[in-house]
Amino acid sequence: MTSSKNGKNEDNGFLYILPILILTIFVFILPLVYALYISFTNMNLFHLFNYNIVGLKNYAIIFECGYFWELIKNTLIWTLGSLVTMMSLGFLLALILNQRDLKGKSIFYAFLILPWAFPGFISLLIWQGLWVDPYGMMNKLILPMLHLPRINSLISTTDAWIELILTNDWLSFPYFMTVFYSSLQSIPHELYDLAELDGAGTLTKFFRITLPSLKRTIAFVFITSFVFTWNNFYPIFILTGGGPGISTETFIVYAYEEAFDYSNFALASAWSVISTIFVIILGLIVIKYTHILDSFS
Amino acid sequence: MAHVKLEDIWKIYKEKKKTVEVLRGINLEIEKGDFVVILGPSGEGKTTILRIIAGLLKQDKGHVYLRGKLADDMSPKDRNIAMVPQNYAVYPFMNVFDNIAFPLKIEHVPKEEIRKRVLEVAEMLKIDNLLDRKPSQLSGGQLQRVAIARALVKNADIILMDEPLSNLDAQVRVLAREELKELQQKLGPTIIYVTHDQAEALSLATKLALLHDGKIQAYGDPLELYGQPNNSWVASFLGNPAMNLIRSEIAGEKIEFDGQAIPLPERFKGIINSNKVILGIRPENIEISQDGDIEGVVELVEKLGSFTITHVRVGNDIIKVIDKAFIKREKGEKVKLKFDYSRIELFDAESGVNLMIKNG
Amino acid sequence: MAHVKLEDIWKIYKEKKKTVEVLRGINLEIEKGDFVVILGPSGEGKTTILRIIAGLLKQDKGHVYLRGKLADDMSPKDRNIAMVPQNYAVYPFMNVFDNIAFPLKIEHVPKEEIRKRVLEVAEMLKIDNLLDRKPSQLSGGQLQRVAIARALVKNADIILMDEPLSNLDAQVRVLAREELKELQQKLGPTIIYVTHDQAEALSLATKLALLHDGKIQAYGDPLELYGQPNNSWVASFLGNPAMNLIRSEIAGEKIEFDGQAIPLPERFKGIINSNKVILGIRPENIEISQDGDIEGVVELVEKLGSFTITHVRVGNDIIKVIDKAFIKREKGEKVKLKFDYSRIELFDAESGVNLMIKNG
Amino acid sequence: KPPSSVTPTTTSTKPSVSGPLNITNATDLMKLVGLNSTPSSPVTITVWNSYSTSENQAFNQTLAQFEKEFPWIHVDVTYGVGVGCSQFEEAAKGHDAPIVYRDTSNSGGALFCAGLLLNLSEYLPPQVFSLYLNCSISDWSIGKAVYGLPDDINYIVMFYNKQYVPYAPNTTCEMVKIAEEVNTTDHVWGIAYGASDEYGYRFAAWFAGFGGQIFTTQNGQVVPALNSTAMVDALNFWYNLTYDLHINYLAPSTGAGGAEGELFEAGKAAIIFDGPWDLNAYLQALGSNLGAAPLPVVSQTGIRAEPFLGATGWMISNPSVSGATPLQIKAALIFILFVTNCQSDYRLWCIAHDIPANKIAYNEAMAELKAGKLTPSYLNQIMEGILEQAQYTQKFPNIPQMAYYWNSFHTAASEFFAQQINAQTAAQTMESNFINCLKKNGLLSSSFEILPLPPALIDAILLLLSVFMIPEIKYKVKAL
Amino acid sequence: MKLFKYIRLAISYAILIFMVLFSVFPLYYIIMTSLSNAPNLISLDVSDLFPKHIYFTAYRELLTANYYGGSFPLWIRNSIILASSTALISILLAMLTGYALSRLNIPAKKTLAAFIYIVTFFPYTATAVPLYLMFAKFHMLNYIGLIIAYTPGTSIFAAFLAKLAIDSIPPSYEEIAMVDGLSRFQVFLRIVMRLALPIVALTAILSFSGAYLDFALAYAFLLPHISEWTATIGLYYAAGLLNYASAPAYNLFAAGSVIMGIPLTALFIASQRMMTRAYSTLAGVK
Ligand SMILES: Nc1ncnc2c1ncn2[C@@H]1O[C@H](COP(=O)(O)OP(=O)(O)OP(=O)(O)O)[C@@H](O)[C@H]1O
Ligand SMILES: Nc1ncnc2c1ncn2[C@@H]1O[C@H](COP(=O)(O)OP(=O)(O)OP(=O)(O)O)[C@@H](O)[C@H]1O
Ligand SMILES: [Mg+2]
Ligand SMILES: [Mg+2]
Repeated sequence: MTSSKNGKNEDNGFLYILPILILTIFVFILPLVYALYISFTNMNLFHLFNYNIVGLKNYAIIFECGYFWELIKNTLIWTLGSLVTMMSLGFLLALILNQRDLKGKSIFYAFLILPWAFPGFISLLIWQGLWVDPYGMMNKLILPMLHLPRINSLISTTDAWIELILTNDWLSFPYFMTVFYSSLQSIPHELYDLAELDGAGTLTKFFRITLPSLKRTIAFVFITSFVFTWNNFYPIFILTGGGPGISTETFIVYAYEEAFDYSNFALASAWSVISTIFVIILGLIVIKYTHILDSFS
Repeated sequence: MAHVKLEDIWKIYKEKKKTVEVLRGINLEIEKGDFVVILGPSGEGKTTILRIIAGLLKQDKGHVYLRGKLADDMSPKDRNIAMVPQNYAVYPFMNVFDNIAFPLKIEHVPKEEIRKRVLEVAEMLKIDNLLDRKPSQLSGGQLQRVAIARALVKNADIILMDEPLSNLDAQVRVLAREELKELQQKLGPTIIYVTHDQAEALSLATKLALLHDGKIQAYGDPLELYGQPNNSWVASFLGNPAMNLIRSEIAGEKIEFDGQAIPLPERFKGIINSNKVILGIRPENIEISQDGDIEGVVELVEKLGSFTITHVRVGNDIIKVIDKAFIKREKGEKVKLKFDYSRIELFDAESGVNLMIKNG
Repeated sequence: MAHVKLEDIWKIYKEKKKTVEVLRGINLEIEKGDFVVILGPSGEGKTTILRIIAGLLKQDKGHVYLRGKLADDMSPKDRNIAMVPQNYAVYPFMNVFDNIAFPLKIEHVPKEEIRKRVLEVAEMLKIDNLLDRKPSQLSGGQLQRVAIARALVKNADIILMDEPLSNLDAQVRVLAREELKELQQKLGPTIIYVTHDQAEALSLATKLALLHDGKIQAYGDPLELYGQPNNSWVASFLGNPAMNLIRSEIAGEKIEFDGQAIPLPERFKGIINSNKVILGIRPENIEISQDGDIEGVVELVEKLGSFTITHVRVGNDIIKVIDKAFIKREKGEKVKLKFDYSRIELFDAESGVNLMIKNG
Repeated sequence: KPPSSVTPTTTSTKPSVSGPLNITNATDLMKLVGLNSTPSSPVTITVWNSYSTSENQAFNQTLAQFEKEFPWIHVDVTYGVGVGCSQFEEAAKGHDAPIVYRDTSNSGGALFCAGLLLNLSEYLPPQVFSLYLNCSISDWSIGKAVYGLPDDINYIVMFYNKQYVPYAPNTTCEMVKIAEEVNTTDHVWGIAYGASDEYGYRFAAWFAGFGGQIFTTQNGQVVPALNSTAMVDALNFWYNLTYDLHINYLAPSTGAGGAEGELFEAGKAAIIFDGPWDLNAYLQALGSNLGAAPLPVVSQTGIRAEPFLGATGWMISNPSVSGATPLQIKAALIFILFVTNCQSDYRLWCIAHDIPANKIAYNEAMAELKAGKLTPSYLNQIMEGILEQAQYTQKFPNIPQMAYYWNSFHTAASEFFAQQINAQTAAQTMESNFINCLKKNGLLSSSFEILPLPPALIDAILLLLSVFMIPEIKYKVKAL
Repeated sequence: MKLFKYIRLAISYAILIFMVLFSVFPLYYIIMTSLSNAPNLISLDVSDLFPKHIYFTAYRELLTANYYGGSFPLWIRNSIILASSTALISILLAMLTGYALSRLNIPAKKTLAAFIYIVTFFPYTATAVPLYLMFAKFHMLNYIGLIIAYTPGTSIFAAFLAKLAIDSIPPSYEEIAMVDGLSRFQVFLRIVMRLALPIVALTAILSFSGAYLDFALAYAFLLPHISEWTATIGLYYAAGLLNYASAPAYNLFAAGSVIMGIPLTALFIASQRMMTRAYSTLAGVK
């Protein structure tokens, strides 16, 4: 990386990052501090203006309410289940597209990014319809055609997760495919040539060259997408509403309900704060072990 | 039995609309222990040849024989060949040790054995103190050694090298060249080495192959090729400065050009049947001297330290002369040139073939 | 009045924990119309100097004067300097015409005028047929011309060039060098040219500056520096193969080394006061000849086409000799070396200073 | 589209006004709010309107008329406000609430309890409230306070497809019998009811039919009463229809836009329970095959299944959140009286089939039905069925506690219908969820004490956060 | 060897075709819904996948109806203006920040980078209400406010990619332009942005579609003035999804999203080549 060394300039770059800093403070930090503050109060619909500090009460409520751990488990299933499947799917497609002797790449690619390029709010509604058992096309046509059992998210938690994660995969795989495709293209093919000469088979090449080369990419998209998925609640909201019971409910869906169904802003803030602490801890672990930010030193 | 043999290799790249015939019938026989340098301008297909030998690319026509056996259908890993690619391709995510150990790991050599062999090679190449480093912490010269170490560690008896020194500093390059040569003499593998740098080619090669127009234009002892190029392209390509090539006519016992005439050397007599020829003479075989018989005017003086190249205009031609380092000449000075007639070559004006070789 | 003047320029890079003093007091006076080449090994700070002259980097100490005026506080765009960066930096997203026209567009030169000037420069550099192409469609040599054209079109009287030929093929490089020289002679700008390639430095420079250890080690006529290096570093750096440097002792009228002795040339008499010296002699000033007085054994023969370098072991030293191209020698052969005594240099063993220059 | 013949033109069909108050002209209205003359300077009132697109056709006619009669009041209308009050709350918190707002009575109840709305009974004489159907005005009252003026009433009814259902079942036994027959002979679902996707709005009718009540009062405190045999029976009733008899399709979504409605529209389900707001969709799909009737009597108990009677209506924000001047409040009062008067309400009925909450408009509508004036003629019978249901409704509990009912119910019910818990457990869970929610929100005395938060702890939390974010501090902390 | 190749390609094409069907099927469904007049998402038969009648009523209604001062074409226009401005500003911010991180001296760079990065981890549920209140206080419940609220998230994400991309651009491109007479900022605008085009394209797409499709924030900010609505709000309203007192008109909703999808899809396809290069600096050789 000599370029960054030689290119470094004495100019004070502070001016250049000032805009983003100001906006970050305005759009993230201040609301956050405010949210943190609210979480120590009893602000809700009935104390919209005359609320008081209630200390850690909201946090106590959260830990005593009994479904804290259930929600953590659900959030992890949702986040990791979605991420692992959509990253693998994206990766697989990227690998397929990256084959040198494959024809018609750009046409396939153009079709495959469509789910990403289409307004997601209607796609979700359509998916809701597709999953209806036994009338939606998924259960009427596709699954029987593939000799797979039908899926009904109303009566089975497992089915509900499958439905949620598959739908989320549909929405997101194009992004991962794009990311991995563009990273794969930048691996010098000499690396493969040489390994092949040394006797590496397809699998060896994949595990010894492709994966290590993409380590940084994987880490970067993993962590950003981890946070995004953790905080993403529209699919759950629209498809299962968190049911059956609260078996597909996540932190954020719950926080959202607290805020917008019950107007308990204080509790909602506390949920969000706790949720965020979790993401940050997990995020920091990933950052630490993948050295993703090292290139910024 | 040739150790590596290429038989009429053709390779055509198809790109969108146009097809490029990169190799158009390559024939090459390489003996065991040879250090063969394939020299050719950029983009002529040198890398392509190496990749075909390694089996990474399939030729469109022709055959590759390795160690006497037809290798066309062997996969790269069965060919037992090592390679140093054009940009080293040192795996950026492994440290030096792992990079060198990589071929052994793939072959599932036992851990201890791997350690031993890697250390041995690393010591030989004086990189044993770098084994823990990541490639990004290495200089170009060190990277190149790692790449060579990785090729050597396999103990393959055929090693392909694709311009391994081209990224190095001039100074370092000269040193590296010498080391490489010693290494080959010590270990004795067959090396096929690709470059577009003449100095490298001449100093390294036991056999030199010149690649141009998809064909091997010449193949043989480097100094013989240098001294007696088999065609005018070879003459113009080999040597720095290159051989002076002057369109001439044979008029009886004389060679005429630019209004000058020199006697036709004895050895050409009787074998010349065309009268339009190209006269070739190397700059180091011309002297600027009072008793020269060709008159010219100094056009440009290039001082290069250990010698000076003087460009002398004779008629419409510029003739380059290698001069002593310390001679001062001015532009416009009138000089006389003295050719070393014994070192003159004549080429056919049409086909460019060396008339001596063609006919003699 | 110097056209470009550097006065005690220091530059220190701070990186994490360590600081690197790259330039440690550079002084340089360049006259109008000079073609100054700054020659130095890689990483010695050549690019840094150019960037300081251009104003892209601020020196930590010292002053830059341009055209007689202090320029320390001028921004790059006010210095009216043109530059050819190390990697050309031809904008990949513009075609050749737009690339060349770019500096003029920035100055809001009228459209017509731009066209005229670009065409003029392009014709001069023989790239007028490439004006529509994108840089990705150009060869290295063509790219370099575009970069030079872009520098010339501004009509700046100071042009900085950072290893502009280093990416080119050997053949092309030699041609480009000649063209560049002609161009400078024709247009007459002051050129400051940075390279680590000696041949380039010697053939181009009207003044040569040698950079090492953050200082200008020598500055002057290239051939004078070559012939009579002012210290042993310069001697060891300049020339390819470099000057042979042999630790010797002065014993009365003799210079002794490796059990051999040669007479101390007349001109050194009286000015030598230490008795440990370093004897320097260039390979081209040694002959292998029966009437030589130094005995050695051939260690290695490097055949380079137009000449051959023979490495001869004498005692513990290896002495390189430039030999005729066609002489065949075997490793292990016993030879005798004949030095050209008039071309011997002696350096102080401690300081490395040329004793002749120091004392004479 | 509603039949064109009933689309009124503002001049022709003007229902005659009778009653204790006469507020048909502008001066009367102004007097009513204490204005004796037209104010000298014009005022602007901001209005958030949550009407659907078809209701807005009626509203805009009303608005045009209003602006003509009160040229000094400029109405700044925000269309497309969603019902459910979160939007309003945010705006209120930012002191940027609209002066006039339209929402459901239960949203309004919560807002009123939160002190964000005006108590209209302090501004208007009591006779005004008798202009509206009693049931609708009681939806808009808490104790003596009235916090909004209703413009329609709503509840769910039974829709059926005459192609499969020969007569409207009057009891659940009949309903089951019909459904079974439909199932076996026509091979379509007897009933489509998305019980597990329910938040308890529809289910409340069945709960009541089994004798249940959502709240009871204990020691003067309102407490949930979901954990009852009525709930167990009601749940099991639907479970039985779904899983044992297989005559109910457990739909994943409700209403005309959900699976329920779509199956019904497609002729794949014979009976559904839905509100008149979806009438147009069903009319369009089934035409004369559509039938509507009140929910049946629960055979086990002999009690009718009684849906919530809800009312949407207009309310006025407390000036503290809207910043309204007294004059603006007066203008706002005039505005909400005007848009809920008989003419405006009747217009909503004509154009969007909203059931009027205004007595006169309601009576007019009834008279029209009786006379069979609607075209196409089968619409008369449908509307009659719908209006008949009004007799069998329960009051919508508009107390703040109600807000916590929905999710508590839904969570347990969806688990129950997923066959993950039995009815008893479901009833218990509902109730305990409900109680927990109430406690968390301070609507029930709770065990959660106010935990003191010493300033040092706040510091510690902030430090902890910063330690995670700023490595430098981490080192400093380590050094300490 | 050959056989293996054919098997590999066959499997590849099979997977690709399957995935294309998987991708396209729901979209086909949407388009079909938009062309029906009795919207039905669920109870279709397989034969209905190929409709016998096609109705343009939904499109006609959307494109011609006037909603009390708003209309769908107007809202689309608003959306495009809003989303383009957001994209422009996001690009500028992302590149500025990436440039500064890569090229310029910033004290505590790594800490700062990590900090602004981690800040974006906070969920919308935590910031929505405070954000609304703050913007209400500053009277910025308008396009400017929306743009300000939209930009930082994408920009910070993209700044990281931009940083890596700029690292891999030789600085001499900038230097030569400075010598030729541009100021550093001009160089940034004219040279750096152009050289980092793949990242610019990616940022543009992410921020454009983010702003273009957002409902929650836009609804909170723009609700009062129907003529200022974005297409998403308008569509929810026109299709009756905001109000339970009407059955949703899915055909309108589908038609609207098809219309909205056209510019978006065009943008994606147009920058396809750029996007497939945007992440390359993350991979492989450091
Ligand atoms: N996959 C390919 N498709 C099309 N053309 C190709 C391909 N690979 C190489 N070529 C073309 O074939 C020619 C020979 O390429 P090759 O890499 O073998 O040249 P080279 O002699 O190694 O050049 P260099 O000295 O620059 O490394 C070049 O003109 C190149 O553009
Ligand atoms: N921004 C920087 N920060 C720290 N060190 C630097 C920086 N720029 C250059 N250096 C170091 O300063 C030294 C001189 O760099 P410079 O680029 O001037 O060398 P050079 O002589 O041009 O080398 P080359 O021949 O490789 O181009 C090098 O060791 C380099 O690593
Ligand atoms: Mg090559
Ligand atoms: Mg440099």
